[in-house]
Amino acid sequence: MKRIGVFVCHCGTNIAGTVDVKAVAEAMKHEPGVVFSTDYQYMCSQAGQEMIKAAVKEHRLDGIVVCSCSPRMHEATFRKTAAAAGLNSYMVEIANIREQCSWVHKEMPIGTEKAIILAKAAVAKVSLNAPLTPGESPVTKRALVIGGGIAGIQTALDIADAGFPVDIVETKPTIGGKMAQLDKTFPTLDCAACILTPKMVDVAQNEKIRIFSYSEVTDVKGFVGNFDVTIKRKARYVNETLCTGCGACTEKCPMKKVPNEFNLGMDNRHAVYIPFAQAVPKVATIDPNHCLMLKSGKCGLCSKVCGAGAIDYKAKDEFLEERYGAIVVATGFNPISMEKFDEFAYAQSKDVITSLELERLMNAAGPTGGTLLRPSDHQHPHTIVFVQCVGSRCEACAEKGKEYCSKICCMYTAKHAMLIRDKYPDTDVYVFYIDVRTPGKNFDEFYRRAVEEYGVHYIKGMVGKVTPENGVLKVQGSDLIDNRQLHIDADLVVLAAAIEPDKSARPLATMLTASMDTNDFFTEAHPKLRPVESPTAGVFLSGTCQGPKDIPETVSQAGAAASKVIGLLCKDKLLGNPCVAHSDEMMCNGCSTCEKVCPYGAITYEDKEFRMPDRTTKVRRVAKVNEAVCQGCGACTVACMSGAMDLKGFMNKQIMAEVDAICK
Amino acid sequence: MQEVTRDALLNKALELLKNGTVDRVLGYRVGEFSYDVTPAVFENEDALKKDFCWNSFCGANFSKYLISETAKTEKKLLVFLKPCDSYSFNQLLTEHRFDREKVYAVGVPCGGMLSGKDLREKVESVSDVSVNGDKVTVKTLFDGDLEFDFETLLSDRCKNCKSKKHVAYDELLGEDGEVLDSHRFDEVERLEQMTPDERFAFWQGELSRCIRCNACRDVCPACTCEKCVFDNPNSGVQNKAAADSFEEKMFHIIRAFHVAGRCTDCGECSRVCPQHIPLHLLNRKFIKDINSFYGDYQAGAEVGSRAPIVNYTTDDPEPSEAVERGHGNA
Amino acid sequence: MRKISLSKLPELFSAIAKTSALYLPVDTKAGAKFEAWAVGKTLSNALNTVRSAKDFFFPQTENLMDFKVEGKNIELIDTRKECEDFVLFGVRACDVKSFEVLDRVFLAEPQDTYYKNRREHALIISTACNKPQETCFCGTFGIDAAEPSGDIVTYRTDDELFFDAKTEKGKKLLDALSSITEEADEKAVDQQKALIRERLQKLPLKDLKTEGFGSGKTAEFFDDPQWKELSSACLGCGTCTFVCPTCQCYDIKDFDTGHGIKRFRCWDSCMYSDFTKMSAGQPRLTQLERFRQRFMHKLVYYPTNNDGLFSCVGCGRCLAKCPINMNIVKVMKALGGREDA
Amino acid sequence: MQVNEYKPLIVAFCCNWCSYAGADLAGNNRLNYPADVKIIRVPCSCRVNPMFILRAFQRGADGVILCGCHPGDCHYTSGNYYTRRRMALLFSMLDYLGIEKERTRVEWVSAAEGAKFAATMNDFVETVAALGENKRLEDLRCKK
Repeated sequence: MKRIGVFVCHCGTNIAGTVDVKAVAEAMKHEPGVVFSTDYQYMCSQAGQEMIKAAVKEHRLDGIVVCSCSPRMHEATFRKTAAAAGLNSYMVEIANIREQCSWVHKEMPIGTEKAIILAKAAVAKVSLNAPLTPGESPVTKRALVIGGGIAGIQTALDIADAGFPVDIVETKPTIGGKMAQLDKTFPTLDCAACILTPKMVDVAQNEKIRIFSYSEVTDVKGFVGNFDVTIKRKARYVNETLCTGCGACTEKCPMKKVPNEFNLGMDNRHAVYIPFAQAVPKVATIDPNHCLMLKSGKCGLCSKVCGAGAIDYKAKDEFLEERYGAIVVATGFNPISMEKFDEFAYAQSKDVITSLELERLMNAAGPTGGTLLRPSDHQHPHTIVFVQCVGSRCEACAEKGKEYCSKICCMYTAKHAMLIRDKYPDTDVYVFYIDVRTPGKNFDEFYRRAVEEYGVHYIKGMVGKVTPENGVLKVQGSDLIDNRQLHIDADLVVLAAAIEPDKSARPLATMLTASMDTNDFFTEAHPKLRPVESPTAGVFLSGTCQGPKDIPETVSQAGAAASKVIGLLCKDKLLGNPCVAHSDEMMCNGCSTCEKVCPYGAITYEDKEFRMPDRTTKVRRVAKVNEAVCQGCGACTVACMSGAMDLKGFMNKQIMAEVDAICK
Repeated sequence: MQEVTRDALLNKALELLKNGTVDRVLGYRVGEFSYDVTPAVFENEDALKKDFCWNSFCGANFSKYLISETAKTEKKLLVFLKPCDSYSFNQLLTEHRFDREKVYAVGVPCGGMLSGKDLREKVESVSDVSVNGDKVTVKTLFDGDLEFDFETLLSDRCKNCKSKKHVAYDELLGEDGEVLDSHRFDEVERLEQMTPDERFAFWQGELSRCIRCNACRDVCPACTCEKCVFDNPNSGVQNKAAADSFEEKMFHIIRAFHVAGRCTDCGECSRVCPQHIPLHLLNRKFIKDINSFYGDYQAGAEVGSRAPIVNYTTDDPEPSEAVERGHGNA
Repeated sequence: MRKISLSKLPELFSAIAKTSALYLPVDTKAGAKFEAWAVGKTLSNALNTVRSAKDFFFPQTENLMDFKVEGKNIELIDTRKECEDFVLFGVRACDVKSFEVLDRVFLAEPQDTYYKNRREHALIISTACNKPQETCFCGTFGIDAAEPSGDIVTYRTDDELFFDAKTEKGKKLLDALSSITEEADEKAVDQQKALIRERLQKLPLKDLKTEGFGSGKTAEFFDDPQWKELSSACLGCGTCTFVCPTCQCYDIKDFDTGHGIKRFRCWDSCMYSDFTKMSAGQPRLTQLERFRQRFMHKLVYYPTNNDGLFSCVGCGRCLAKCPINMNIVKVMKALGGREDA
Repeated sequence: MQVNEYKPLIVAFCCNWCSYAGADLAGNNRLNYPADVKIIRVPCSCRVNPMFILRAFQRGADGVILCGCHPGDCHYTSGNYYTRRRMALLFSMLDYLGIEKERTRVEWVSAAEGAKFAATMNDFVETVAALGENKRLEDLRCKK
């Protein structure tokens, strides 16, 4: 039997005004296990805490019930008090007789009766409390950033700046991501490359940062502080350390007609290529799908011209295994496919393009050298129609579009319209929109400038159909404000395609046991309070993998994620929440049901040999909870049929004892 | 009537023993009477030839033996599976309850099973039963021979057979059947149509007969816990007998809840209940609700499927709404 | 000897029920069951009830006493009440015999007062078995289904019910019923007995013998290798023990009601893994041992301690209800009951 | 006020992060609800085992309510989604057994919804009080 002390707080008159605290203390004296019961004006005060400490010593208490305000208020306080008195801090239970009793009930007899019942429930629970110790686990002081766009770059730089090594894994041959493909950025209209490429160089030169470009994460094991990650380094057929990035190979390569993905297929590259001039790492990559040597063994020109001897046709995929304390997901986005949007004739006409394609057409390093020319005939377009929300906010078209707002399109469309009107004042620019959303610093001003100073025609309404006809795009749309149908003969139609998470995100989420929403955006640990953490401890979110964002938002989230990572890596050891699930392996069936409901992937299974009652041995599959990963929700405890899974601090028995005490 | 004969099964078993595919055979052993067959493991040819049995009374499932026998030895076990057994077989695999590598499964078509228990309640002093096509001849000690249509003697669980199709086997004897469009929810619906008072009276009456013999639990392919919460003194709900009618309800509600999403609707619980409690109607209620709230789901249809009770979507019905729908009001 | 026309049975039951509570087998959708008689209830024609008649003397759960704990004081509350007289009608020879088996356990010193109380207030009216079932083997244990014991024995012909009082208690009741019954000669009863005996000879289990079993045979059977095969299919449920008229094991438990403790007993089954579990663990660790225990108890241990009386009465309930059809007959045959015939 | 007014006993399981905080907020704002409601704190509504609910009824509760974060707002991301499925099935089963469906409820109450908490409890107590004593899931041994 435990030796329990009960401490009833008056909280001035907050409690004592509606609850006869002396009666509560008196009533508790008769509860089984209670050896001491008293009341005091302010239990949380220094004097009150000293009183508890003294009582623990004097009455050799091994359990404490404090009848006071909400445990959300002072549970931590009294746990510290208990610890100071030499008790395990988890041998404390709080009966909430203020917020849930004295403050909500008016009459003294009623309040007192309820307070006694709540105190009895707390006594019943503490009788079954066991000392709990938070688990400790070491922290590997190295972070992994998955994705080398602006989000990943910023996160990596910030982490490295704090002195921790960081690895970036990027599937493409270069880091830079989508931002590297942009021409100018809103609302300041500075050149994307001018602000991005110095950062890329910083990354390349930072001794703490390793870049694994042209690589993928293929497996993740472990948990916060100690993730074991397998990274696949795809065969590049060019030795990264030897290659100087001189570009001689790319010039000599006879395979010249490979669609250039950096320019979204609007021009060509060679089979051996460097994606763009400022690529980091600046090394060539051989595209095995087009290289003659790799396909048929006949060519080898690039090897011959390479002064550094970096070409290696026999290269194989390599697998690296690395351990990290934290992982940041920065897998970014892609515009959705326009193939299914027949009404806009994207597949039929070269002159119907996406906004990202327009970025390349306007970029000095793009296929047209920065002159805006129609892809079909390389003529200047004189009438341009922008269509907003293509596939965004599209509840009715779930199979081809997205229900959510892609957030960035309103602003970049305004930017495009403005830039075109600025450079080619003879061009008519129409923008069809559902709403123009400009909530951001200087955003609305920017949009108004496009309308007011640059004379962009904004039309509220949707384009119904685009029909290519004799080199002209017949655009049919509705103007909802003037309530009329519009027919515009356009030279170029630009679609503001919805954005979606990169396809690599879903399998990655599975590997990380990080949860995703139905749109494949990563879910944050709390939508308001923990927006850059995933619910899986040690996994952080940076950039658009979590939801549509513009560059400043991405960068600030990247920094926030970095600071969370730094906070984690600063620790030598992680102290867990001791109220975690625990499986009694004698009763565990190994059925995997608990694993299915665990939001954190904290449960694994192992085959274990048991000595059976009849003295034989039997190998059984049993669940194991990783206490460093478990957050203590208890979902598994109810999923478990046999009752093998229980939650420390909220054990089945404890909760049932509370129920019993309340229902007496 | 069973389409595949005892000899066909026996020969298959002998062949697989002989060619080394298997080392032991899990099948049915003849009893004292034609209807009292017992599941048994046959270790060799002689034992098989002597006692192996396959007739229309081979209703019992092999789940518990699959778990215990495969855990005992590395030897490979042959098991004969009726279509309903194959669902339970998959469900056990989903829950990692036995090692598939140690089992060679032969699917056997099932023409529906008779129940000795039910038969003996229809006919007194049965001395022999023989099935010929769709007729059953029952010899009695004192009343001569009686003839019945096979259909009329079919056990309740088989009248509402959900599937004649095997969902698991290494080899199939005879022709496989189809998933059936059964009327298995009719009785549940009939209860749903009753007033709450009528339903309460119905279940109070049924469950009050429970003697807590645990046969339903112990035969159930889904109840495979190492230690059942109702046997575990630390669970807080352990009890050996229902000392109050509450405990009858507690046991059956919790048992049904624990097998929800895992119950393959084999009907074994009702088959073995010595007190004729229609326990399958509890499980079927969960199955029906799961189908109607979360989309059709058949436990055991495939290995590794995720039961709706350990899954969710963000727009699931609220409990209050679900209760209304559970009435068939939606 | 007295008799009554079957058409007058309701009158008979009504008359008995006037003197004391009357329980008799009635048909329910779950088979025949002893129920308190009330107007409109008719006697079942089934050979036997699903549950045995032992429930009347040894119910599945029974409160033994209450106690309250306050501070350091324990207050005991005796919840026993004197049982009212009752009549059990239609008990079969096997079940009547089972009372003898139970008596030797519960009425041996120290006597079980709960059991004794009910036993003393019961009057047993037995019925001979006109149509025994293929699962019947009471003859194996020396029970004559044509000649059951009881306070009153009844025989049923096509249209009449005959009464033969065997005890003083029985005579008294029969006397009290004399106004609605008539004097009968024994000829019809003798004919009925002959018919029953003839039928008993047709039973498939009539040759099952107990000679190999009984007192002092522990060593002979305990290590028999056949237990392994016999027990292998056993699911470890308690059906056989709970439908058995002679199984008499129970567990005593305390239930905390929140305002006191109820100490109750409930049936237990030697088939259960936690049966007689002690602080040191279970004495029988495997299902084989538990299975063996049940049959050794019926066929060897009990006779050893009770002058050779077997604690099986051959009612056949376990044959009918076992989920996997394993039962005492199969055990006896395997272990050699028949060979010793 | 009547002297012998029937007072139902209500057990409320509240998740630590939203509903328990919502109950605290109701207290902070001095929003009244009947003292018949007794709250048990659980980390998440998904910690509530159907056995706890039946246990409460056995021991004399007349109504049991589970409160958790709104769907989508669970501190543990998905706990309340499991609660929603489990309780939908359990409540439907209780109803199937003829047990009054009004005695059990799930309500989503956020930490900001002190008023909703109080209103929910007022309504639930009133509903259960109208039903009267729990007879269908009672354990006679536990009656005083």
